[in-house]
Amino acid sequence: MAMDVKTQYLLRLADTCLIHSQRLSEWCGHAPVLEEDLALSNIALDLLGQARALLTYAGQLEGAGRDEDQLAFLREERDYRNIILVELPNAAASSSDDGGGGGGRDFALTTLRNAAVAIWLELLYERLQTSGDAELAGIAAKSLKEVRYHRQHSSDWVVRLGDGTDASRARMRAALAVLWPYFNELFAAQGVEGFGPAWSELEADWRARWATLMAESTLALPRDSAMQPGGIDGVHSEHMGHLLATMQHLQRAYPGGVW
Amino acid sequence: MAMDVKTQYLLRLADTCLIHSQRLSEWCGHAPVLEEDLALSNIALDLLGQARALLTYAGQLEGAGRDEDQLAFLREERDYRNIILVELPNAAASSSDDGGGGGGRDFALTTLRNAAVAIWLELLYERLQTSGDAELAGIAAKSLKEVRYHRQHSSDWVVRLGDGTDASRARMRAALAVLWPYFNELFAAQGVEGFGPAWSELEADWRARWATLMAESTLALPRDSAMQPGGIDGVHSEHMGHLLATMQHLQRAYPGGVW
Amino acid sequence: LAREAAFEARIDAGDFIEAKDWMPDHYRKTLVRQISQHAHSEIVGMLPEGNWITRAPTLKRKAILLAKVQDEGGHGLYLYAAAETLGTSRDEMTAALLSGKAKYSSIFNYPALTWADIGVIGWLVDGAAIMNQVPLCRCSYAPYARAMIRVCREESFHQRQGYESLLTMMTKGTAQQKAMVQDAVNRWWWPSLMMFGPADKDSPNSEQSIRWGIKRVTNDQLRQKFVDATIPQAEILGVTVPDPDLKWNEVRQSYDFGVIDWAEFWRVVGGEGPCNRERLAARNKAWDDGAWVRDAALAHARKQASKQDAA
Amino acid sequence: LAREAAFEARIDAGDFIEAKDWMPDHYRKTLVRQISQHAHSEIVGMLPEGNWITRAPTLKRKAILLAKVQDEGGHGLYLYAAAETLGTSRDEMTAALLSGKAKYSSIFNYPALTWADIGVIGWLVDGAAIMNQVPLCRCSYAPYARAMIRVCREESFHQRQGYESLLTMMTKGTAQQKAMVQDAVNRWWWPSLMMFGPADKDSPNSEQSIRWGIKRVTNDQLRQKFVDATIPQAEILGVTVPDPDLKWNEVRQSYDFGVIDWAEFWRVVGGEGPCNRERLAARNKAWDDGAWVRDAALAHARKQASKQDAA
Repeated sequence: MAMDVKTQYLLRLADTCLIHSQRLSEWCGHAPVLEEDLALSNIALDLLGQARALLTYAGQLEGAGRDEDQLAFLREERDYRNIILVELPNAAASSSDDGGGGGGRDFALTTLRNAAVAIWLELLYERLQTSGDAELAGIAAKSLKEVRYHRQHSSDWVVRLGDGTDASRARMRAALAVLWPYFNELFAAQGVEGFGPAWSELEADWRARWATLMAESTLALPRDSAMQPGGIDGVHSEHMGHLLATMQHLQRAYPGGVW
Repeated sequence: MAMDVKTQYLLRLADTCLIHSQRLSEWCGHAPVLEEDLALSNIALDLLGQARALLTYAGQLEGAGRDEDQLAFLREERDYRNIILVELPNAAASSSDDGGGGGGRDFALTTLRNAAVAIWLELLYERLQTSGDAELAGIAAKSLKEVRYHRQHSSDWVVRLGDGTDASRARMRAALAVLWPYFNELFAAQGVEGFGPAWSELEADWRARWATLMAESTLALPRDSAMQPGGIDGVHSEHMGHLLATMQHLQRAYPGGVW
Repeated sequence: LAREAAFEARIDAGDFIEAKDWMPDHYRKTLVRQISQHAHSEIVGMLPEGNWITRAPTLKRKAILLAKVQDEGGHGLYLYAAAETLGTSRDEMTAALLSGKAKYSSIFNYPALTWADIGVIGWLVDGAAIMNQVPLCRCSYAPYARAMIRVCREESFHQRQGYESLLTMMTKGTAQQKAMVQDAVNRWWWPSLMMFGPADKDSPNSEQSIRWGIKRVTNDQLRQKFVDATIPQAEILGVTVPDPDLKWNEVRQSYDFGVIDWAEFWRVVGGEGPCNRERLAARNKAWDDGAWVRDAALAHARKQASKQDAA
Repeated sequence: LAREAAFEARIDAGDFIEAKDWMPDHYRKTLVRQISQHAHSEIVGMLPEGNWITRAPTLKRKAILLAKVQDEGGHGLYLYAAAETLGTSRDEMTAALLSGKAKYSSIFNYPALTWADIGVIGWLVDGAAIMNQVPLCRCSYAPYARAMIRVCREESFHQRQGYESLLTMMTKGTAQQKAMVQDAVNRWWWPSLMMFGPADKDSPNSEQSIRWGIKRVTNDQLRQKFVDATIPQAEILGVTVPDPDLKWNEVRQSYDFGVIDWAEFWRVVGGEGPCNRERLAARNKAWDDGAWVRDAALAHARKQASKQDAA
């Protein structure tokens, strides 16, 4: 599908927020402490709000009359443009998995991913708030406030768990090893002149902040990976299909339904 | 939906085979030893074959022109009539779960369930092979040979794991506690004169055989449960929706597709 | 005894009791039991609805449901805090829930099977909860009364959202959706009526609680009030309730309704409902899986504290 | 040295070597490496396809896929058994797989993303595997050759089933389904060509293996044969392959085709493909999760044995 570069740029970001929110919402009711249940739901809600604004705008730019729900629920897997990082299950180590949330929940993996994505979103929204596109700039400015809180909250947890007990450090290390190769995709998308920056522009800052966070957490960085995740081009992991089967179920099963 | 009693009788059995097969197939590639991977796939295949024969016949009796696939993939959850026992995830202890198979796989639970269902199917098919309905009698006679093997194979494992190590006995005991209340539904369906027996007719034999198996496995029976699972009336567990979202996904997402 | 008389006099005068005030042991225990049960109900109640967040049919409904379940967690937090003012800790209360010793509302032992259940839970279950809880906003124990004011305000909002979502399906939806709503009403109607507890004649704690101003209206009175308020709403919605005996009684200016299946009620209260075991297992799993996180947070806090001491 | 000469003479005469026969150490090692890699490939290959069993679109397709994946497990079994005749145990081979020391076919480090991938894996991946394996039915080591005869027969069946399922979608399916098939072909074409291994000039083990009759045809020869056999099938199917340089060469009576992305090939072989880590993690998890089962089976067998001894 030949897609306008702006629409594609938006979808990469919108879908990343959407799918990240979807995975986070699987925690609802299952977190280690009640306060964290509320915090994770809150982050999921913010990301969902960002996804809605971005999808709605992407639909307008696309000009095919698709609203946020048609984009969120009625595309084929290959048309979702999120980074693979956010579609990975909340716990690692199963090839086939679950869209419903029971596939295990690893708070170490979740926390690390939250921090990685929040730092990245903060850097991206900082730049996008001065986008030449006023609508996108507006969404970014509003979202920036939210992701700053996410970054702070999840970074605090990364430090707590990295520099907590031996057991927690071991879990964080294992989770970091799983996620590390997928971080490569945070810097993979091309920019659109006057609209949004190439993600590669974020890389130096992101890596510096991540290194600082890891140092504070007493976690060593894994060696660099050459893996090239292809989510932003619609080539996902095998987890995505399960996630979508769950997420899309009602829209697919009740065509023409009004909810 | 007012349903012919014979169709309903068939669907209760057909859906039980279908959903049992679906759960077993989640093991494919993940079993504790390769031989058992083959055995579980084999049981899943046999049950799938039984489900297909029974669904096809149910569709004919129903007379609404539905074939096995329309019945298997395009009903709403409330119209599936399987017992809840077989829709429970392969590992316990999560309210929301997974249709894709990553929700954990507990070989203790799987083995106990396989044995319980196989003993029950053997008793049921023994009676159904003399059904006044020739088609049903034929399906039962063919299926009986298969489930005898399933019963033997899974009973052997139940004994091995019950009377294996302390760890394996503990796992079996925990799994039995989870499954036990759901066994009640094995005896819940009404009979249809000249077609198939009330399931309550199987209860005494089933309980006797189960008690023998438990004794051989050095596993104590839990105390009786008053739980009344409602799967045969279409009131399922919260797991069923996730299972169906996965199972139905392609049929729902590609209406009119030919596979 | 003088203190007890003074306490009773304050209650009779309609005074509110604060945490620092003296109170009889039985009053304290009754409140801890009731408030912690209520908190547990909010927490367990997150499960059936939380189970649908990943499958919500539109992004708007997903956001509404996520926010609602989050609110329930928030209610749990205030209520645990209110109970803590009575000298019990959240950890103690949690342990009682996880061991099965403490109760929570039996309604959450029923499964949420379709999307329409989410709307019906909002309409009927939250509706019944509000009916139970509004009188508690005038409860004699002030911290509980204050928590309940906030809880009730948010629950009313949830109830309206639930009703609105059903109305959308019933007025704009497909025939399949309408059938889904009716089916959900059929399954939730009687369990909702059971939420008011046993009939007054079988309710052992009610009398003392009413005298102390912990409880203000009887189970049967509340149940009747709920039926009377709900049936007109069902009519607007275009659904029926599964009760052949339901009939408007001109004399009482109230609905007569059928007999509750008390055997089912006691079976579910007794632990043999469709989801009792799974709810408790899910809570235990979340708690057990989270142990390493809580341990690490504690260990880290200690490290920080000792660094500050050293500085 | 006399034994070595005699062995070489038997090979040259086209004799088959049996397990009990003397063989050079290097011959044994080469075979163990190759057979166990092949066995591991069958086992790891169960994962991408197994992942689709729960989502197969019809019951017939579900049964076919389940049987196919089961066959792959069966192939793993015969092949492990064939390797065991060379004096290595299945546990040793499994340990080598799980630690990442042993290799398996790199093709299984690509994800199976849509249902069409299942058909395409059957058509192209099994097709390439057969092309690789048919010559092994004449391998000088008889137990391996016998295993391969059975494997090849079953794989041919799988390949036809895969092709038939694609043909169904392409001839009777919707436009969406056809696009799904083309997309799957686009993603699997080049990885399938990579299945024949590095170009002959970069393939260090080939020469010795060919001399010993373990390998009978070179990588590049097989790759060419595969392309020549497959393109006409693609035409019948109505799909194109994603290679602008593909062209029939009248002189060679064979297809010219574009240059393989060897950087990708080596990246995936080196562990950085899309699924390398997940495949190994899934196998390790299955093995670790199953430890208690294997322990219990062993303990039970011991108990039974000691009871028999006592009797």
